[in-house]
Amino acid sequence: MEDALQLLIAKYNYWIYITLMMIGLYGVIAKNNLVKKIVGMSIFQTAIILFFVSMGMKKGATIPIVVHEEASHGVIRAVDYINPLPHVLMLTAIVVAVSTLGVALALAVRVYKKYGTLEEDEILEQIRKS
Amino acid sequence: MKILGLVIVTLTGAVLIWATGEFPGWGDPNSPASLHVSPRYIEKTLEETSVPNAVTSVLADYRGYDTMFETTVIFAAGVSCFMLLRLFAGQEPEAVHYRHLLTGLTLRVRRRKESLEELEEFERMDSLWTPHDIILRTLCRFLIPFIQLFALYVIAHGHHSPGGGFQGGVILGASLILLAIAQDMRSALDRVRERTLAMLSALGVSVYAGTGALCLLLGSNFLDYAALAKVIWVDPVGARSLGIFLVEVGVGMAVMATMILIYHNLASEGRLDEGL
Amino acid sequence: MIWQLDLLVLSLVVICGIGALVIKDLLGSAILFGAYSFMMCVLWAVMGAVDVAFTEASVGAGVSTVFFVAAVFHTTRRTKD
Amino acid sequence: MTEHLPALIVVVPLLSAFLVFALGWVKRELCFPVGLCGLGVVAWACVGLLVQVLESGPVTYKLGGWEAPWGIVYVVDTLNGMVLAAVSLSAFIQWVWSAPSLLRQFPDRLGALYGLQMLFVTGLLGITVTGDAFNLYVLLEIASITAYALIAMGEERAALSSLNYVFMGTVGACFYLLGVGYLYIMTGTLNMADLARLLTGLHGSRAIQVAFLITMVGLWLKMAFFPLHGWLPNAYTHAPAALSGLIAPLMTKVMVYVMIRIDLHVFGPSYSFEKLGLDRAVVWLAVLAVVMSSVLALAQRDLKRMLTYVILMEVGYMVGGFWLGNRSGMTGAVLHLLNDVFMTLCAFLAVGNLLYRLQGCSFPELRGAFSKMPFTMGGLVATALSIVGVPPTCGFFSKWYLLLGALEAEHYGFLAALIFSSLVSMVLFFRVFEWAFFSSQHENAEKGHTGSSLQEAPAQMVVPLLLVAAGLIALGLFSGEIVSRIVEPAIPMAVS
Repeated sequence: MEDALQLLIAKYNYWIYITLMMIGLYGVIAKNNLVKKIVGMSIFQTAIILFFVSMGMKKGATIPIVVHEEASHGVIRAVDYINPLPHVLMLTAIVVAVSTLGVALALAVRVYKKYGTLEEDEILEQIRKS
Repeated sequence: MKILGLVIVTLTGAVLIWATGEFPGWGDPNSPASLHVSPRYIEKTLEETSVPNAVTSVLADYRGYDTMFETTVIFAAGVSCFMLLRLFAGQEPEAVHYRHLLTGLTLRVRRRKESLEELEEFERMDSLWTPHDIILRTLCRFLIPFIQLFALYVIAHGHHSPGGGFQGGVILGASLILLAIAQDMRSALDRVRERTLAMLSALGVSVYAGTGALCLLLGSNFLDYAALAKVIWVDPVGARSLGIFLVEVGVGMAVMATMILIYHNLASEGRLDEGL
Repeated sequence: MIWQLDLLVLSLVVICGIGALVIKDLLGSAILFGAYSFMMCVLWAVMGAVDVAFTEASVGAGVSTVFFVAAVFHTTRRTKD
Repeated sequence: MTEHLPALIVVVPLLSAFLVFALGWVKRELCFPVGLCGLGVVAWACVGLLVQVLESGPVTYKLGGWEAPWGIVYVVDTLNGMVLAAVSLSAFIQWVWSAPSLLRQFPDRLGALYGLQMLFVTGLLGITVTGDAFNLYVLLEIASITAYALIAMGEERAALSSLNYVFMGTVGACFYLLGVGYLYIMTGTLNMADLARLLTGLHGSRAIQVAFLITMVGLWLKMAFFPLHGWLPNAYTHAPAALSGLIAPLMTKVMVYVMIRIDLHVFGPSYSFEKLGLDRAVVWLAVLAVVMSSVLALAQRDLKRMLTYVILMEVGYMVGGFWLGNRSGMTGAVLHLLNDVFMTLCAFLAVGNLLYRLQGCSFPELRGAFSKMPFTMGGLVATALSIVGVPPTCGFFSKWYLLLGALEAEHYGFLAALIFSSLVSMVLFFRVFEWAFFSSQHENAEKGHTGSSLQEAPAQMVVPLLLVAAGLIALGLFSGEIVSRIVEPAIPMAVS
C-alpha cells in the first residue's frame, strides 16, 4: 500500500498526461464533426507537449535564465536550473501544431464550401448519392 | 467508430501507462534527461554565446537548424492557406454598400460609376448591417501601438528574458489581427498590403537561412554564427550573440506576416473583403 | 508548487479538454479549447518553462482560438456530437 | 566546397523555395527556371555526395559547428546517399514534366504552388539526411503540411481526402514524437548515434519497448502500411495529376527509409528483430498487406486509383522484406526502395500525360490510347513490366532478392504473397492494356466523343517519361553494381 501510494505520487502526473493524450486521440478517431476532430487533434498535440515539458522539470531548480552575478563568481551549476532542451523542442512543436491547425481549418472551410456540412457521415452520404 | 475508437484509445493508453513505471520520478533532478546532454547548455551558454537565457541560445544557436525549419513550417502553413483559400477572379457585386461615417447611414449604390471610396466620410461595407462601434474602434486605436511596442521589446529582449522572435512575431501579428477584427479587414489591409505580407514572410525566413548561408560563404559551417566575426569586428562569442539576434528578427518578421496571412484568408474565405 | 493547486489545474485541464470535445456547439468548443490552452500555459509556467508558456499563451490561447472562431464563423456552429 | 555539400542539399532548395514564392508576386514566368536551377544544383550536390561517400566513406556535417550530441549533425552513408540521389533526381524530372499541366491548371497561384513543391522536396531531403531524431520530426511535418496542401488542390473530393490525411498523418507524426519523448526521458539524448550507443545498455527496459512500438506505429501510419492505409488511396487519387507525380513516388518511400534507418541505426538489428520477437508477426502483416492490396487493386476500374493500391502493395513488399531480418531480404527491400521510386514515378508520369489529354482515366476512357499516345503508353508498359518483375527491368532484381530472403527465412507465406501479387499485377496491367489497345477499332466504329482530339502529350511531358522508362531498364542492368557498392555496405555486419 505504501509502495503504491509512493508510485502514485511520483507518477500521477504522467498518468494524467497520458489520459489527456487519449482524450485527444479519441476525439480524432471517433468524432463525426470535422472541426471537432481538429479540436481533438490539437488536444492530442498539446498533451504531448505537456509530457515533454514535464521531462525538463527539476525539483528545487529555477527557470533556465542564468543570473549574471552567479556567472561572475564562476559557479553555474546545472542542478540549479531547469533543463532547457525540452522547452526548445516544444517551442518547435507548438509552432508545428499551430501550422497544422491553420491548414486543417483551411481545408475544413473548403470542405464546407463544397458540401454545405461538416458532419462526416452526411458528406459521405452525399458522395455516395452522386 | 465510437467503439473502435474506445478500444484503440484504451489499449494505447494502457500500453503507454504500463511503460511509465520505469520513468524517473516527476521532477527528479537526477533523471537521464537532465544529466546527459542538457547541463552543457546551462553551464556554457554565457561563456559560448553570451546569452543568459539558455532557451534562446539553444533555440537559435545550438539547435538553430531546428528553428530554421520551425520558421519554415509556419511559412509553409501560410502559403498553404493562401493557396487553398485565396480567390482571385472575384465577381464584382452589382451593388455596393457604403456607410456615411458621420451619421451612420447606409447607402446602397447600384452601379459604381463614380466610386465613393475617395471621399473621406464614406466607408465601404459588405454586409447590409455591420455595427458601428465607436468605443471599440477608439479603444483598439489606443491599444494597438502599445501592443506593438511590447512585441518589439519581446523580440529585442529575448536574450535576457523569456520571449524571442516567435513570441514577439505572434504578438505583432495579433495586433494587426485585432485591427482587422475591431475595424474591418479592408482598413487593416490598407495599412499592410497582402503583397507586403507575402514578401515579408518570404523575406523573414530568407533572413534566417541567409544568415546561415552567409556563414557558409565566410568559410564556416552552415549557421555557425562565429564566422560573422570576420565581417563585423567583434569576437566570436559576440558574433554568436549578434547572429542570434539577427535570426530572431527574421523569425519575428516571418511569423508576423504569416499569422496575418492565415487569418486574412481564413476569416474572409479568401476574398479579403470585410472579414469577420 | 503546492500539490493541491497543481491537482486543481490538472483536473481543470482535463475537464476543459473533455468539454471541448463533448459540447454541442462549435463556437463553445473553440472557446473551451482556448481555456484548455490557457490552463496548459499556467501549468508550464509553474513547471518553469516560461518561454513555452509565453508561446502557448500567445499562440494556443490567442491566435489558435481566433483561427477557430474565424473558421466556425464561415462554416457552421451546428454539430451532432 | 565539397565539404559543404551536405549543407547545400537542404539550403539550396530552401532558399529557392522562398525566392520562387516571392517571384510569384513579381514576375511569374521566372518561377519555373529559378526552381529548375535550384533543383539542378541539388541533384548535382546529391550525386556528388553519393560519389564522395562511395569513395571515402560516411560523411558527417556539423550544423552550426556544434559537436554531435549537443548540436544537430548530418550523417550521410551509402543508404541515405542513395535515397538522396533518387529523391533529388526524381524531383528534378518531375519539375520539368509538370510545368505544362500546372501552367494550364493553376495559372493564378503558380508562385505559391511552386514554392510549396520546393518545400516538399526540401522536407524529404532533410528527413533523409538528418542524424537527429527530433529534427526528423520537424522536417517530417514540413513534408506533410506541404503534401496536405498540394493534395487538396485537386478537384471533387480532394479537400476531404486531404483533411483525412491531415488527421491520420498528424496522429502518425505525434506517435513518432511520443516515441522520441520516451527515448529522451530514458536516455537524455536526441542524436541517433548517441541514442544507439546508450540504448545497448537499456535493452530490457519496458519504456524502450513501448518507444519502439509507438515509433513504428507512427511510421507505419505515415507510410500507409496495410491496416493503417486508409488515407492513401483517396488522397493520391484525388490529388492533381501533376502533383501526384511528385508526392506518390517519394512520400511513402522516404518513410520506409526512415523505418529502416531507425530500426538499423537507432535500435539496432539485434533489438529490432530478436529481442521483441515481433519480426514474424510483422512479416505476416506484410503478407496481409500485399494480398489485400492486390485484391483491392483488382476491384478498381480507374487507372490512377488502381496504381494507388499498387503503391500499397509495394510498401508491403518493402516492410515485409526488411522485417525478414536476413541479409537477402534487407538487400531486396533497400534495392526495391530505389527501384520503386522510379517505378512509381514512371507510372504517375504516364498517368499525368494521359490526364493531360483525357477527362479521367477510368478504363473505358482509355480506349484508343495506344494508337493516339504511343510514347505515353510505351512508358506505362515499361512500368508494368517492372512492377510485374520481368527480367531486364529493375523490378525483377529486387523481387529476386526478396524471394531469396523469404526462402532463407523459411517464410513461405511471404513467398506465396510475392508470387500471388506478381500474378495479380500481370492481370491488372493486362486489363488496362486491353482497354487501351484492343478496343481502339471498336471506338473508331462508334466515333466517340474524344476520339479525334486525342493526341500525344507535349514533348516536355513525354521526354521525361521516356527517360525514366529507360532508367528503369538501366537500373535493372546495373543492379549488380548497385547491390555490391551501395546496398551491401548499407546493411550492418550484424545481419547475417
